[in-house]
Amino acid sequence: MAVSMKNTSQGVGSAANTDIAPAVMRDMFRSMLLARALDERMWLLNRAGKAPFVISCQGHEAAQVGAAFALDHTKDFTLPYYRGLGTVLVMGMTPAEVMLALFARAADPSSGGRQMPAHYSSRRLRIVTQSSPVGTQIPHAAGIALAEQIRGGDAVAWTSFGEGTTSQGDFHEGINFAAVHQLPVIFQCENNEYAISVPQKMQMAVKSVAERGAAYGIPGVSVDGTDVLAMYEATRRAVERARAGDGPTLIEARVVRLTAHSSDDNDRAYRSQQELRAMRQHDPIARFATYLHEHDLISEDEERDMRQVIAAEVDSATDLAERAPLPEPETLYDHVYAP
Amino acid sequence: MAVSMKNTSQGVGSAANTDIAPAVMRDMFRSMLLARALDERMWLLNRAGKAPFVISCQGHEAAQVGAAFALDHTKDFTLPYYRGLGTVLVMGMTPAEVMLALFARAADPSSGGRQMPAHYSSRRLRIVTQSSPVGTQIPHAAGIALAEQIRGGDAVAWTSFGEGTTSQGDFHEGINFAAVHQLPVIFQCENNEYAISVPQKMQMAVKSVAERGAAYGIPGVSVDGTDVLAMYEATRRAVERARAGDGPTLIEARVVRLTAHSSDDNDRAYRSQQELRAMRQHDPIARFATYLHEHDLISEDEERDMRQVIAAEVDSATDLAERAPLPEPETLYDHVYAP
Amino acid sequence: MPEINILEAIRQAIDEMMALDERVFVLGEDVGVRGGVFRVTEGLLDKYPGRVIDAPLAESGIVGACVGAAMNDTLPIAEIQFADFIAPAFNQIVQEAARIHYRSNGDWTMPLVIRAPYGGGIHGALYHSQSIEAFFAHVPGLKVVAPATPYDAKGLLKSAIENPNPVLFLEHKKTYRLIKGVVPDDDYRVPIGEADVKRPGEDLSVFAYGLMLHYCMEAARLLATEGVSVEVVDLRTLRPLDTGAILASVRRTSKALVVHEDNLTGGFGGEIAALIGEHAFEHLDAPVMRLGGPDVPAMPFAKPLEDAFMPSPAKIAAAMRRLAAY
Amino acid sequence: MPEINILEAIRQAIDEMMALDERVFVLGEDVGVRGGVFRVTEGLLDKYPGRVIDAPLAESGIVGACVGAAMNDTLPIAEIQFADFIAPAFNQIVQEAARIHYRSNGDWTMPLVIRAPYGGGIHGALYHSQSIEAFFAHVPGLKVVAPATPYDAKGLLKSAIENPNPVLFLEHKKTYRLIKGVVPDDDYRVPIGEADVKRPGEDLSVFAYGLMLHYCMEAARLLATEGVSVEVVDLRTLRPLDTGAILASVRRTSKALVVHEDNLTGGFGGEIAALIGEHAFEHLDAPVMRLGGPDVPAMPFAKPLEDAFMPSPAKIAAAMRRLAAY
Ligand SMILES: Cc1ncc(C[n+]2csc(CCOP(=O)(O)OP(=O)(O)O)c2C)c(N)n1
Ligand SMILES: Cc1ncc(C[n+]2csc(CCOP(=O)(O)OP(=O)(O)O)c2C)c(N)n1
Ligand SMILES: [Mg+2]
Ligand SMILES: [Mg+2]
Repeated sequence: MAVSMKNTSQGVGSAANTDIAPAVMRDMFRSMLLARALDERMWLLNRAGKAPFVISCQGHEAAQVGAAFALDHTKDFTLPYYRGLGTVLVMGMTPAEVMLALFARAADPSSGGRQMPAHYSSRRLRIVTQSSPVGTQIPHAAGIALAEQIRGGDAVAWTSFGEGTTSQGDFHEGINFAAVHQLPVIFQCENNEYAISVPQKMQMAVKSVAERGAAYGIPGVSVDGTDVLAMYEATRRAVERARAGDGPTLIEARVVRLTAHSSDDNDRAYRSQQELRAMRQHDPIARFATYLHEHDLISEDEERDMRQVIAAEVDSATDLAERAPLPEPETLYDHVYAP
Repeated sequence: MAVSMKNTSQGVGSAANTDIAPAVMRDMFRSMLLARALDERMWLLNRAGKAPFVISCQGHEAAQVGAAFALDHTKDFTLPYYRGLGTVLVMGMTPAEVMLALFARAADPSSGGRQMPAHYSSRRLRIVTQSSPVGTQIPHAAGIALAEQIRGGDAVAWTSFGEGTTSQGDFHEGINFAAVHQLPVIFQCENNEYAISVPQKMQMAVKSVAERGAAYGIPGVSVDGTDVLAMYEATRRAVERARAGDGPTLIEARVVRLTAHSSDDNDRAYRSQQELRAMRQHDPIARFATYLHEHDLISEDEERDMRQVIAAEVDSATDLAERAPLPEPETLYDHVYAP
Repeated sequence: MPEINILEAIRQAIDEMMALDERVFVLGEDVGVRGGVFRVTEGLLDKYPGRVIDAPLAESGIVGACVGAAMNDTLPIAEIQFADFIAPAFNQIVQEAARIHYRSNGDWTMPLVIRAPYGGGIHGALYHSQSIEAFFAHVPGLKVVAPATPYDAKGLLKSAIENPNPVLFLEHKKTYRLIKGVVPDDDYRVPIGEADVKRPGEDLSVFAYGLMLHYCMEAARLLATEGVSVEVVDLRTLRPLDTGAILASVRRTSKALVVHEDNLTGGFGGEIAALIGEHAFEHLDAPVMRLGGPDVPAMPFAKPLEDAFMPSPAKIAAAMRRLAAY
Repeated sequence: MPEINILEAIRQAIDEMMALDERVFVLGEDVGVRGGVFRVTEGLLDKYPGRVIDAPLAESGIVGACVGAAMNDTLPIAEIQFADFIAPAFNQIVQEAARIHYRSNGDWTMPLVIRAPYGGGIHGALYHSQSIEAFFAHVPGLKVVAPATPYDAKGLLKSAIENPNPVLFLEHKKTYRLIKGVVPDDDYRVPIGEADVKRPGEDLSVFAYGLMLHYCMEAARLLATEGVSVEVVDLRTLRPLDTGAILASVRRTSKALVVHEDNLTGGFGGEIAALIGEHAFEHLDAPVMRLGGPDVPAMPFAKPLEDAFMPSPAKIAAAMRRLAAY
């Protein structure tokens, strides 16, 4: 059932035949720019010794933003993995909240400074708390959808993970469960072809993660994940299926990891200069900018203004978070059990 | 990549176009009869209060015997699950050894009476010790094959499990590993459509376990597992592939579970009379007997003699095992660690 | 009030809670039409269609799905068919369920119950006899309950279902039909975290739970005929442990014996003995003794080996005598 | 002989054993080209092509494959990238590796090493800081080793690789580069199962392993300046535990403190304290004390919280003073 969407040559333009309103496209673009700007700032702070750990969404923005725009922000659940900065921004997390987590501040809404950065959570926004062991969120997404089915609601559970994570048993068990019960879940695999240093061919003997959908009797869709509109369209269809009671969809978003795995990694040890250069040609932001300009959906001035506003937002988020207090030592003992 | 073999109508005859020698066919038949006779005796002993636990191979004999005949008994490894009586008999375990395990005797080669019956093991015969948590043997099979690859040998690792067990993470992780490294493994799923009481449709949303091969980039073959010759042929091809370095094969053997799950189960609680009656039409032994007679490969006299010899064998195995001593209490402390 | 056994008590607790709160549901292998391999959920599928769900054979998936469901306003009860098969779900229990409230700084809650039939003496061999409490009673964020009587089982299970934290509910298989008791008709609860003195005594304190509680009671009755007065404390909850009750008992009797069926070394008895040794040191007239299963991987199938493994009333009585004579 | 750190000691042990025996191989995430996320296996892929294998991201599969390989005449070393991620492999370790020799009545052996970098104080947050020894030191059939010095790390790892039993080899991440020491050039071994008195003393005995051993040494040096003589015993192996050495030390000093970084309740310190309390009762002049990580799910990321969690030389010294003054 694997359906490969037409991958437009050189990663420009968009494969989607869409009727998305120009204002919405600009919003998408804005979210992508914001994610990138925040991400880049985090690296700067890391290099300046102010943030001990960064893990990036760079290269995944289109996949995340396109998908999140297809969700209902008033009721759907997201279970994004650590690269999901683009996801959580669209779902309503603010730059300041992201920065509070980076600096492990007491007011960090995700964990109060307990977890590493990029372990997003907000009950209010139905962004579900994530751990570090990869793949555990996949059965959680199925369970959220099962509860939804039991309770008679029509919210969808959307979860993301890397292609390396598809090797975990929990990937298999979670998707199989959702498939058996035709649950409203969207499984988004953001395939950047590496799990830290391990390339896809050492991870699986298939070319596309979408081929795995057939093993569960659900649609497996492979999408150019650097094409935000194609991601939006694919996710919209999956959401429709889910809400109609037709069950889960596995979406493979083919993306690029524009950075090292994390601030603790040095990817030049295992990726050649040539490969890195080729990969940079697939920057989803440059691609969407080109598309918007070519279709006269945004002007140079508008883009410049947008970037300026975002830069200011990132500045003030950083300031606010840097000034915010760290957790008090005694709070170590809080919340072991709910009362 | 799922290849469904032609299922001959009514489960008679054979789908295999084979050049197996008549003597070999009679040997296969003999192994199937022996497995059945032992199995039936175990139930009698259970009903008589002499054996606290029985779990059966009845209905799986053709799948097991056909497959095991395609293996090299001097070097291949088998990791059969608890229904694998037919497998281990072909690989060289004796009826007496099987009965020693049933009675938990000290001389039980599988475990010295430590494990439940049907947890077969013999290092000498390369029948690998099994546990009860299902599916753990699947990565073991991959690891045995990995070691074989590292050591430069050409033995094959063959493992079996039920269709329910394909829901476990270890199924996924084990097959994926074998596929990535193109390891010489044969994964035999004996699909009897139930996991205790849970029917296949509550276990997976696909019609055939063979469809799962595609998720790993390996061949998935669905075979009528009540057709011993078809099973032999399918396994022979998988063995050839494996020894040639072309990697693993997933074989789904469609079988029937002619008994309750185990002596602790009562399947009339969840299978209708009608279903049970229909299933009994697919007895692999009756089917092969018909085939042999129709093709004049065995005479009525030969079959009767065969059955008599087997009955005597089962009698003497039972006698020997019943008379054998139980383990001494102090041996509880033996073999916690290897010296 | 008629006597019921532990299995019936557990079924009643689930049934009544499902009737009380629509958010309660059961997920596990064979829990539906089959009513569970021990028949604990028998009849519930008919009464609560759609809320008693047969799961695929995948424990990590079962617990993982329940973790998710617990975050979407339901109250899941996961059944692990045999406690031995909880091992594949270890990650979901320890790293996920137990840490979700803490890691979200109190934002999310995890009202999850995991039922697991454990323990031996039922001819279950290595993989259908294990005790698993030590692995989980070590985990902050989890609660671990192990009742010994129908009254406690019913009352504790109801508390567990209502509790906003993940509770591992351990049911000793051998007690299922063996142990009977009177259970009131009203909708009572037994609070999690409170031990119960099942038999008051003067000369020494014994701490146990599950089947061993009953073996300790039997041994205590025997010792009484020999003039030794044994206090038997049913721990009932292993995490959070009722240290107050444990220390109070030892401070009175000055001698302590901890009994469990699980392997001795690294078993939960070590924690109890260490606590007593540290906090009742001045009151001790004898070393704190432990009686546990031997340090072999698990309980074998053959009867002589199973018997050699299981702590028995006779072995417990012998330990009591040694302690009393110290 | 130059000083090397623990990381180098471990790399040398693997390297020398791979050179010595062709059956040794390494399987784990990123162990190949990347040389492991801590660079422990750096350079080994080039030296031993085909025997340093990048695994798919699946810990149960990694351990499971190694369990299989160990039954086909190879000597696998599985690397778990962080000890926290061993949880998905719990079933394969506890139910399989640890029980294969026993359940086959001694027929099969399980010469398997599982290396796992554990422990905190490195800003690793909840899931890159955990101590996991209590879960595994409880399991008969497993051996659990936790060295604290380069010499011990190298000698113990070589013993582990040669051992016919499954060995969980715990490497404290914070000691990797922090702790240096002299390691001889010859092909020596340190036997599994023997504790080592790292500092003899008179007034009290302290038992520790891994990073805490060094913190205890530091605290002991401080206490010496205050006139208290502390004996520091490096347990080195947690299973099988060197009870002889533990009891001998306590019988001399009459006071015992057990220190670990893992959560206190249900931690392995309870076992040690219980053993001492039972078998050295008459020699004790004070309660056996324990100092462990607090009973919260794991070590948070924020520095003030991480510091509040970690046992430190100062906290240990305070406990030593309390015990000395008892
Ligand atoms: C269970 C588990 N094992 C190992 C790790 C260490 N680890 C963190 S990220 C990662 C690679 C993940 O790769 P992939 O799923 O492809 O996601 P990507 O980072 O490429 O987006 C690994 C091995 C982990 N977090 N969890
Ligand atoms: C991990 C685990 N969970 C649960 C069980 C209990 N159990 C034993 S057999 C079985 C059903 C297995 O079904 P299937 O794999 O289809 O094999 P079959 O018995 O039908 O041949 C179950 C649930 C187990 N043995 N292991
Ligand atoms: Mg990746
Ligand atoms: Mg089946």
